[in-house]
Amino acid sequence: MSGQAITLPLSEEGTVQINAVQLEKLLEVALLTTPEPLSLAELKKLSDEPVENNIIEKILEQLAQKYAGRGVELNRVANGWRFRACPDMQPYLDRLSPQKSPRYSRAVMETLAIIVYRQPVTRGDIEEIRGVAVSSQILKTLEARGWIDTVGTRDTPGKPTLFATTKQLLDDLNLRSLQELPPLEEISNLLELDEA
Amino acid sequence: MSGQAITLPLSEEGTVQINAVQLEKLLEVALLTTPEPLSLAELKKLSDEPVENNIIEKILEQLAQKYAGRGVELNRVANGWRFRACPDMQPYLDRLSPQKSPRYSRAVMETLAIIVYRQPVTRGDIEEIRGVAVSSQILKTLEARGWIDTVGTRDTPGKPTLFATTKQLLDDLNLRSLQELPPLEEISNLLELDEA
Amino acid sequence: MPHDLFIPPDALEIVLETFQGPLDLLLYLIRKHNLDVLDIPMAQLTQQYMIYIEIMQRGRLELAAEYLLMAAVLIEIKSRMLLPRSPKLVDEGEEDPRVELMRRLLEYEQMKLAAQKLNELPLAGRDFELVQVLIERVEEQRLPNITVEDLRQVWLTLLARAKLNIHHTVRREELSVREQMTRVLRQLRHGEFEAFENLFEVSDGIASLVVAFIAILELAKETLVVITQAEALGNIYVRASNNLTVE
Repeated sequence: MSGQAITLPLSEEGTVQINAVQLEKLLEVALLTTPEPLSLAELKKLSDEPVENNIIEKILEQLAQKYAGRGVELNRVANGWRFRACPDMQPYLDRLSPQKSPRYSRAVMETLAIIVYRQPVTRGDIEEIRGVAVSSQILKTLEARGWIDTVGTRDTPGKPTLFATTKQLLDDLNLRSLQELPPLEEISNLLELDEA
Repeated sequence: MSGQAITLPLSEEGTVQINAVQLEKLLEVALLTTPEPLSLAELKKLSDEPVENNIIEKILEQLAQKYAGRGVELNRVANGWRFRACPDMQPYLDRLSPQKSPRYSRAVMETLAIIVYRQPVTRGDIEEIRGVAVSSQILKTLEARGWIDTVGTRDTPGKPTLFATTKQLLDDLNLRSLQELPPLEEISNLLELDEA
Repeated sequence: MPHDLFIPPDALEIVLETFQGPLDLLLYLIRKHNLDVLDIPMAQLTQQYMIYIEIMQRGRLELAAEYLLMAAVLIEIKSRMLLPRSPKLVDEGEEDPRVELMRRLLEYEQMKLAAQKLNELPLAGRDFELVQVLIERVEEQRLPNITVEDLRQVWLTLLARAKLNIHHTVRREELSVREQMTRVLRQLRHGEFEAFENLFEVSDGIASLVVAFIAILELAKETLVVITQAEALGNIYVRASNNLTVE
C-alpha cells in the first residue's frame, strides 16, 4: 500500500492543507466497519477540516482502486458507499457458514416486480395485473425486509395505500438507481416467445 | 499491496503447492466479513487443499503486517483471528454512529432464534440446527445481554449445559409471554422450499 | 382429453400450486400449444382451460374464485364472438372482445419475466456478503436492539435451510410448551426434589395447567427431569436430572 502524502488541489484560497493520507485512512476504517452504505455527508464528518464532495469522491475512487483484484470491493450504491465481498467469493464463504437468505416464492417476487416497475401502485393494481388476490402477508414480508414502503394514498374511494420501492432494495441489489435494473421485456418480444 | 506469488515452505514431502496469494485473499475476505473471531479450524476450510496450521498462521501474520499503520488491525484473540478498528479510530467513528443502531451478526441472531423456539437446548442442539459450530463468544454475547441463561444440564455424556431465554428478553421485546410471538405457518409459505 | 394434459392425481395439487392464478395458467396453455396471443382461438383456449378446471374439481381441490371467474370471462368472450356483429357497431369501433384479455395476458407475462430476472440479480446476504469489521467501543456501549420480526425472519431462514418447514411448522402451542419447560427447569434449579403439584400454578387456569403437564412429560421424555413415586398413589416428586453446579 502506497504511503506517500497526496496533496489534492483545493478550492480558490488553496491554503487549507487536507491530509489526504489521513483522510483516506479514516474513510477506509469507517467503511470497513459499517455494513450499511455511508453517504458523502456522513463521510465528510470524518474530516476535521471542511472538505468538498469532489475531494472525498476522489479519495474514495483512489481507495476503490487499491482494492482492485482483492476479495472485497468498494462500491457506490443508492444510499452511498460501502464495501462488499465480491460475489465470486461466496462459494468459499459458504463453507464457513451456510447461512443463506432465503429465496422468495414467485408470489412475493411477482408482487415486488410489479411494485418496482409500476410504482407507485395500490394493492388493487397489483391484484389486477396478477389476476389473483395479494395476501397482506406478502406485502408485510416485503415491508419487513425494508424493500417497499407506503408513499401515500390514492384519491379514490377507500383511499387505497400506494406502495413504492426503497433505496434499501437498491442497496441490497448493489445498484445506484432503478434505471440499473434489467429493462422490461418489450411486448413485441413476448409475442415471439415460443417456450415459456 | 504486493501481488507476487509466495511459495511457502511445506511439510516433509514438500510437494503440495499451495497458492498462498489466493489463500491470503480468501482469508482476508472471510475475516473482513465476519465480526466474530474465526478459528484456525474454520479458516482452513477456505483452502481447497489441506493446509497445516503453521502455514495458515504464517499467511495470517503476513496479512496482519499489510494492515500495519492502517485504521484496522488483524488480531489473534482467544477464539481465533479477527479484524477490528484500531482503538484510536474510535473518536472519529463516534462521529458517524450516533444515529446508527448496531446490529447483531446473523450467527448471533440465529443462535438466539433457536434458543427461543427450541428451548431448553444445548450448544450441540444449536450446532445441529445451524449446521455449523457455535462459538462460545456468541453464547457469551447473549448471556451478557441477559437474554439467555443456563437452566440445567442434560444427563448425557459431557453433561452439556441447557440454555433458555429469560424474562429480560421478553421485556426487551415488549412481550408478556413467548406465545405472543406471531405464528409462522403463513410466512413459511412465502419462501421457496427448493433452494435454488 | 389431449394426452399431454394428463396429470397424475397426486401431482395435481403441485400443478395447481405452480400456477400463480388463472392468467398464469392461460399463459401456460397459450405458450404450450403455440397459440397466437394476438389472435387467440377462443374455442380451443376455453376448452383447454375448462379441462384443467374439471381435473382440479375432480381432484376435489378447493378452486380459488379467480379460476372460476376466468372461466366465466372466457365463455363470455367466446359467446360474444359467436354473435354476428352488426356493421353499425363495427363502424363505431367496437373492440374485439379478446383485446382486453390479450392486454392483461401480455402485461402479466411481462411482470412474470421481470420477477424472474429480479430474482436472478445478486442479492446482499444471499449472493454476496457485506464487509463488517468489529468496533470495540470502550465507553457508553450501545447495544443492538432486536424486534420480534427479526427473530421470526431468522427462524424462518433457519427452517428454510433445514428444509424442516414442510413437516415441521412451529405452532403457538408448541412454543407455550417450550416456555413452560424452561419455567419448570428454572424452578428445579436448586437440585432438590420438588413436589409434583408445586410445579403447577393453579391460578393460571386449566389450559395453562395442561400445558405445564405436557411440558413436564416432555422434560421427562428428553430425560431432563427425573420423576419418582415411592409407592402407588404416593406423592410424586420431580427433580432436575442433573444438578447445575456452576452458577
